[in-house]
Amino acid sequence: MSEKNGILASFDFLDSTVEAIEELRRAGFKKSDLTAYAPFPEHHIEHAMGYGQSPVRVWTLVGALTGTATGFAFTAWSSMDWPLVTGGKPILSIPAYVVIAFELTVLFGALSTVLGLFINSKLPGFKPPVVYDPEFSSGRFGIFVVADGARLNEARSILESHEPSELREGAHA
Amino acid sequence: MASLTESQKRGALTHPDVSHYSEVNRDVLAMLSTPGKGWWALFGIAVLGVGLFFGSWFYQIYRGIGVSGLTSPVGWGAYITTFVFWVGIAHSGTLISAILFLFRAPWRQSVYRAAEAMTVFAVMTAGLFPLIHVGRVWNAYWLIPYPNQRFLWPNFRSPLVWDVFAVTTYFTVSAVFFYLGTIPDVAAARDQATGLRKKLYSFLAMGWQGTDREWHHFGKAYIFLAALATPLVLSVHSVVSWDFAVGIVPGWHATVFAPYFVAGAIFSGVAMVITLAVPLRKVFGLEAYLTTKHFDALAKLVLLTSLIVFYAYLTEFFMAWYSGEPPERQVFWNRLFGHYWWATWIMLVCNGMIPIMLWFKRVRHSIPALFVISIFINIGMWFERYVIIVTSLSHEYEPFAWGVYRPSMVEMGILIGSFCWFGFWFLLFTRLLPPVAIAELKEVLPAPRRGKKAQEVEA
Amino acid sequence: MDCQYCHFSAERSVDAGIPPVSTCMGCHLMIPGENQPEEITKVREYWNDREPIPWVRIHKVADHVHFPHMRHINAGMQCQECHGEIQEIGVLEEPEPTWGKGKMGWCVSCHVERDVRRDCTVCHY
Amino acid sequence: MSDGIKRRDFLKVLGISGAGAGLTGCSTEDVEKLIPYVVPPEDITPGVATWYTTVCQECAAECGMWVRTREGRAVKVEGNPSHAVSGGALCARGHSSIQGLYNPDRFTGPMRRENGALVPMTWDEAEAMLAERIQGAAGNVLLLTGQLGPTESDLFSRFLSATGGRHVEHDGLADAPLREATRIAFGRDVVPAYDFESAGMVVSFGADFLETWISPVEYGRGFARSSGEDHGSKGKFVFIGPRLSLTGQNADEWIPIPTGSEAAVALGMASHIASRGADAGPYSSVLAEYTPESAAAAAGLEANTIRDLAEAFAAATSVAVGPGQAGHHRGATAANVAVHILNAVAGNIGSTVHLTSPVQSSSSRPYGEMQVAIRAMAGGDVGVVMVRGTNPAYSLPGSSGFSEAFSEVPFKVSFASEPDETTAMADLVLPDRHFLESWGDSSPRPGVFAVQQPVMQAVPHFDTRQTGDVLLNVAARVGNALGPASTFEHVRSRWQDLHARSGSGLDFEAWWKTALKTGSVTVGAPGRQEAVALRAPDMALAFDPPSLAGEGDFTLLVYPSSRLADGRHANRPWMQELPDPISKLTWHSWVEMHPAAAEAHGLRRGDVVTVSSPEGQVTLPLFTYPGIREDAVAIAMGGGRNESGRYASGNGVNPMNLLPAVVEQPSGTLALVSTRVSVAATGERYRMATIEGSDDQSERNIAPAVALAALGHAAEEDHSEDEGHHGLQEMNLMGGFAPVETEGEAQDFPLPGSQYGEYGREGTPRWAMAIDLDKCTGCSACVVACQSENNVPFVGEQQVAMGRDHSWIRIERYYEQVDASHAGPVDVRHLPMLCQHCGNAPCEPVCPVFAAYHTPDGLNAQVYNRCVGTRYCANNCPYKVRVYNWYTYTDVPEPLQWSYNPDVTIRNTGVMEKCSFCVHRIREVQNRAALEGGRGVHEGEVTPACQQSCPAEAIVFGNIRDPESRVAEKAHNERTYKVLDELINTQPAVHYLKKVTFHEVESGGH
Repeated sequence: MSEKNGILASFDFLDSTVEAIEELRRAGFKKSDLTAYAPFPEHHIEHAMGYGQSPVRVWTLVGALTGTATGFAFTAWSSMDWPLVTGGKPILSIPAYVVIAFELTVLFGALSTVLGLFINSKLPGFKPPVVYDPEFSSGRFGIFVVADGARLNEARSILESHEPSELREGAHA
Repeated sequence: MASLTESQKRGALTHPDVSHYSEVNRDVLAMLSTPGKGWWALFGIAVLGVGLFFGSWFYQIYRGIGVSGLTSPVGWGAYITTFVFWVGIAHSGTLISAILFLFRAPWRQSVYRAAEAMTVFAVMTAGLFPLIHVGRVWNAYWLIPYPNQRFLWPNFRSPLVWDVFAVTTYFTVSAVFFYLGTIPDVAAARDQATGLRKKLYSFLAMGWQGTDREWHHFGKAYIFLAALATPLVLSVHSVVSWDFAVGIVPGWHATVFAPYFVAGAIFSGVAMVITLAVPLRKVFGLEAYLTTKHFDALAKLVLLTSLIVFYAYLTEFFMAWYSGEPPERQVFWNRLFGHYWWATWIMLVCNGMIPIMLWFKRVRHSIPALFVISIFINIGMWFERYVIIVTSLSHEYEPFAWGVYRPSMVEMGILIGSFCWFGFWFLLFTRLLPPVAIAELKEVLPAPRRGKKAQEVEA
Repeated sequence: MDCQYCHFSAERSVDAGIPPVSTCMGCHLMIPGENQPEEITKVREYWNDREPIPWVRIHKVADHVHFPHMRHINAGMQCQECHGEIQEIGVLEEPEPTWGKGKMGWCVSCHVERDVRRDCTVCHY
Repeated sequence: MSDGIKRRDFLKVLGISGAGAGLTGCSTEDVEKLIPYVVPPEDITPGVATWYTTVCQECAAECGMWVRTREGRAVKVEGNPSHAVSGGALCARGHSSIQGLYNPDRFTGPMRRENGALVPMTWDEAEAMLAERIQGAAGNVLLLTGQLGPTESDLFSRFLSATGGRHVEHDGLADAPLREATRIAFGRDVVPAYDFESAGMVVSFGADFLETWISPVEYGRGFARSSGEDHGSKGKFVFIGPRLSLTGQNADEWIPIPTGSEAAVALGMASHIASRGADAGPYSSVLAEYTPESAAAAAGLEANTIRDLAEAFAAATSVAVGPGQAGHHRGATAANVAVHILNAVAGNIGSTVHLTSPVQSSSSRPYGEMQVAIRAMAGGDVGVVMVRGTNPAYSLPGSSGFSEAFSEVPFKVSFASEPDETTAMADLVLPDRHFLESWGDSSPRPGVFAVQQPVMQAVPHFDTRQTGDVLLNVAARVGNALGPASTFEHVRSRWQDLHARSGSGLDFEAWWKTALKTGSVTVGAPGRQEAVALRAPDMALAFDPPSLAGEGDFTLLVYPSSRLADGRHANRPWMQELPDPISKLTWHSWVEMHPAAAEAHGLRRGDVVTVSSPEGQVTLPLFTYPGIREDAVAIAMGGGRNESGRYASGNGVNPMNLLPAVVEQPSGTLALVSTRVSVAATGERYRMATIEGSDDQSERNIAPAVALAALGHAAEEDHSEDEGHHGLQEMNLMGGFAPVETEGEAQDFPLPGSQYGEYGREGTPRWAMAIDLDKCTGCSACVVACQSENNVPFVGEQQVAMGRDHSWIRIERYYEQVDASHAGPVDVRHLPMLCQHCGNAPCEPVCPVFAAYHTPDGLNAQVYNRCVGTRYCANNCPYKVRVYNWYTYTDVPEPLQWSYNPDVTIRNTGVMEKCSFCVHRIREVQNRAALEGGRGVHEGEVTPACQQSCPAEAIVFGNIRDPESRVAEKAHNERTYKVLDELINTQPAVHYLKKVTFHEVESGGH
């Protein structure tokens, strides 16, 4: 991803952050131009950014179904491949295979969920960020706006109007 | 815009003396600072115990499984007992983190991280016991389905293969769940740490920044994982219980086993959470985060599960009598008055009688009392499995083949060692990862607001 | 020459049998041997000393495997199908049987191919 | 499997000479050397077993044997079907002879004693030394031997006539009183032969004819044939004696009389019969004196008990035997005479009691002559004493003074092949060959002759020489060559005479070869039996109960152990670990006491007690046994070997040390029941090495019985009980349940859902077994046969005490009705428990790796090399027949592993194992059938080791899918049931036939 210039504002207060985002959005800054920071999942911010449903759930569903299918298919196939009778039970002992199928459902579901999360939220990213406020993980909220020229000034003025505790310009990965 | 959410109000009440987010970071991350004498002492004991653990195990592998007290007809003993015990311990972790998360229980935030860690390490411990138990551990990998030149596959009708799948799945999922939850907090640690720790945390945090996108997907993923973990935790101990219930051994072959075992698992697990949380709270001064309210809630959970478990005991005995089958009756009579009567009575007293005290609020609010009770419950639950396994096997269908089993020193060494092995990892955890969930605690704290709005809140 | 001239019990026994010195001498009383006469003299020495030849075992299946030679010979199999082109090899140094070390799959695939019994107790008991 | 020993180690034995060295500790790593023959013996094919016939020398019965050898190595002994005595079966002790052959404690060569220690020497030196001493002894040579075959005794007597000296034949187990009584009563100096098979009623006055008395295998077969239920009829067996031996436990009725009152009871019966007109000849006066009333008084019984018994006895074709060794008290001969009188008045002489074809038996006055010898030795009249095949220093009471007298002799020679108490005092040891390595012959009956041929070269580890050959060489050295150069030649020459008498058309060589092949020949067998009349006694006989020495509360009963006999088999781990049929204890000794008596003395089972007599005391654990009178305690012989090998030394106690050296007159046998003892607790407890969990069935009906009266109309009941099998359902593929098309019969395997792949093939057999519990006597021959056949290891006392006994067959013993207080029915259930090869085997589905699974031909297979050792299968086996290798038990000292069967994989640590239905024998037969033009396997062609060895013919094995097969027929007998099948629907392949009782039992319960 190429470096984008922009401006980063740190806030001490949640409401000012939210209002700033809403105002920026009204000013026509695209969702993709904005990055909000928070120390915990803040649904006001998410709401302000206007998020819809996360695609992660699709990953979960597909993974889980794959697991179920694998569970049944594999157990059945391996039993037929070299048929050995145990305890006078049928070669295909479906009830027993349900357990395997269930466990694989959960396993595959969980793993693909994590995969989905990483891909969607572009993790892991080991490149150290240029503009980032360590306080974000502690108490502060933040907004980074991708902009330059006139738009940059406009963004700055909007942000300043919400009394940020800090304001920095820089590039962001 | 939005005033305080419900959970935040309650959070404010749960943690009255925490006023700002940064205090959370400060308090929690303070735990990661250089350990004191007490920690080193415990850690030293743990390391010795781990030595005992593997020492005994390797001795057994070298001499043969015969060094255990196991015999015919009692082919399963202390090892499987301890396996089930640890799997049970694991369960409360997932319960508290996943199930209570789905039910939005307000008090889980401060305990769930420790509980999850407990889950992961408990499963790690439990997972070793089947290996310790088998006579030819060097062939144990045959239980894993992998393509081989022999064209052989495991027998998917065997509960032991179910176990392999259930336990490995459980370990993977709970480990992932645990790790995922720590990422934002590790990031927090990263932002304050320096030097080697910084490198470590930067790696573990995987570049987490707390952006809106990250939080958005994180939240969803977390819910789905919780939703998957919930049935999983129920299935795992059900599968473990089927190791017995699928067998035809009188005293094992009962339909009640799955729910009975799950309840027992949660019972013992929550007790273990208390056992761990009390010292944790003391050592790290977490009184602000682990309040009597939390312990009260845990105690109530213990009480509930204790009642379920005790009911299951009664059901077992009743069904045995009601079945009218001589072998079935014999086994349960033998439990109460036979060679292993003492184990049975320890079980009944520790799991059935002692928890009755939790009906009283004063007991639930006295941390020392809870600590003592939780210890008794841990003992009682170990013996529950011992009773189920050993007494049943020792008095089966064939009277002429009845026999008794006495655990050997090696088995005792491995049992004690397993606790140290568990403690070893848990102690490391308290020093390396934030033992209390930073980010989630903040969810239940009042968000900082500007000027007048903030005052409105106070008013 | 025919393998079973020396490995005399292959067609009627589980074991193929190892030639007694007398069998060797049956021919080598007369034939000195062109390519490796010194080997032959060794054989003759054993014979004269009435000493058995300590053959080195190279082709063996694991101890828990029962391989009835006669069943396979009588099914019309050639020795080479398992032992490889053994008659071409002069002296076997490398103890590496065709079926590899404990390669059960090697046996199984053949049994599957020919649709003969492959339940475990055909070989393992 | 095992790194220690390999199944195919035998390949290295091919060149028998000196190849043994190659056997030690070989591991998979090092390159194996194959040692072929220089010149191959024409009759050996590698990988194919060769069988040789010979004669068992473990006891005086001399059963004919078949010995299975592989590549010149004996691996298993079995009964020779064409032999008159064994009839194809063999007892536990006979099977253990293999461990005598490969006993690691055998002497490695001739040795002489130098200041206490034995130092090796060459045979040449040894023989020279002996020759010199014998010359020095100037005729004062004493030869002590055990039972001898005809050729050997001829050879020995020749030797003694050449060198001068006396021969004393001493077999502690010989029933001399019986022989003496026969002489007195009938004027025939023989041991009669008893025909149990045609006896409709058997009365034993204490004779253990199923364990140790005269010819257990032969009598066991005969007894089983007569007493086993067949078409609603069944012979009755009444046991009269103070203690229920295994034989007694097989009785239908027990009359627990005090020791020594056998004579009174026998005479009481006889007099009742005589009073009905039977002729008692010269004994009428005696019978007039011993009325049922007086007998009843003497034995503490009801007179009617005796009358009823007498009438039943007179009515049936009956036989009375006894009192046997257990009744060797001061009045043993008189008691035997009394029993003869009883048989005579009942008209059994000539019908069931045969005097014209008597049993070949050892010397008449075993201990009497020994006493003379002891006096001679003590008096310094013996220059050289030679001991062979007997061990008086152990088997005689200390008070006999044998050891002291023996040590007086200037030069003591022992021909023992392994250490024993007598040899421990010897100056020269000339190790004899084991009977499987040496030549000899036997004549168990007049007219029946069998060759004892070496079945293999002498075990290379031991430089041994047959005693006969040694004596021949020595004789030659002293200048009196006896003629034959070797025992072999001597046997041949004597058999040439026999051939001459035989009137056989064959020339000698051919005749000799057939003799070797078949194992026995018949020359001049006596014709039909004629009745022999009683004859007036030539001496006074005291029929009254004999006096006992000592004061204690209990009569001490010393009896020969059914495992260790008189201690001669003590150094064989198989025998030590074989659970005693009565106590189910292994390795150590115990004293039996009635539970009530124990309670009265404040004792519990497992208490260590001290048993004291005037002669001495022994300390051993107490075993409470309801089958012994409250006024008696019993200790088996064979324990307390101190100078024996590693397996016997230090195990148990020797009861002989409690006995006074009393000679029973007139027979001159040692009285085994001659003292009273007191029993005192030591306060210690002993963890007894037992395999018994409980002797009570606890309502399980594991071994049900049916009353003879109930047979015939039990059918309807059985039918109603089959209901449980119907309505069986299995989950089907599409979900839901489908009825299972089976009634749980063995031949229905596999269920419809499993008929897939090889399991669907037509014409595959279903191997199954039927065991008739009415025939099974619990003798335990099958246990040892199985151990020998399947390389089942022994584990040692401590492991057995932990419950880790390893045998694949377990003879379960449940008490239903045992009452020592008065005469009444006795009901003890013996049940051989082995893998049931269930159609719905609970052990199989729980195995995670298919190590336990079902073969298409219906075997419950255990694949050792696949086993991971979770032990889940053992937990889930309701019959508890799976045994586990807690350690590597199969590493045994050289050369014991030579006895391993090359056809069966050797298991090592961490592996589960169990009865395989001798799958290797099945495969062997299938291979043979395939070579013979792919024919099918005939009925009866496959015989598992247990069936093969069963003297009672109680076990039947075969393909149950073949409606013609015997097992299929047995499976549909009205007595047939399957253990626990109703409870857990395991559908076993092993069918049991209920024991049949004369008294009422709550029938079957099924």
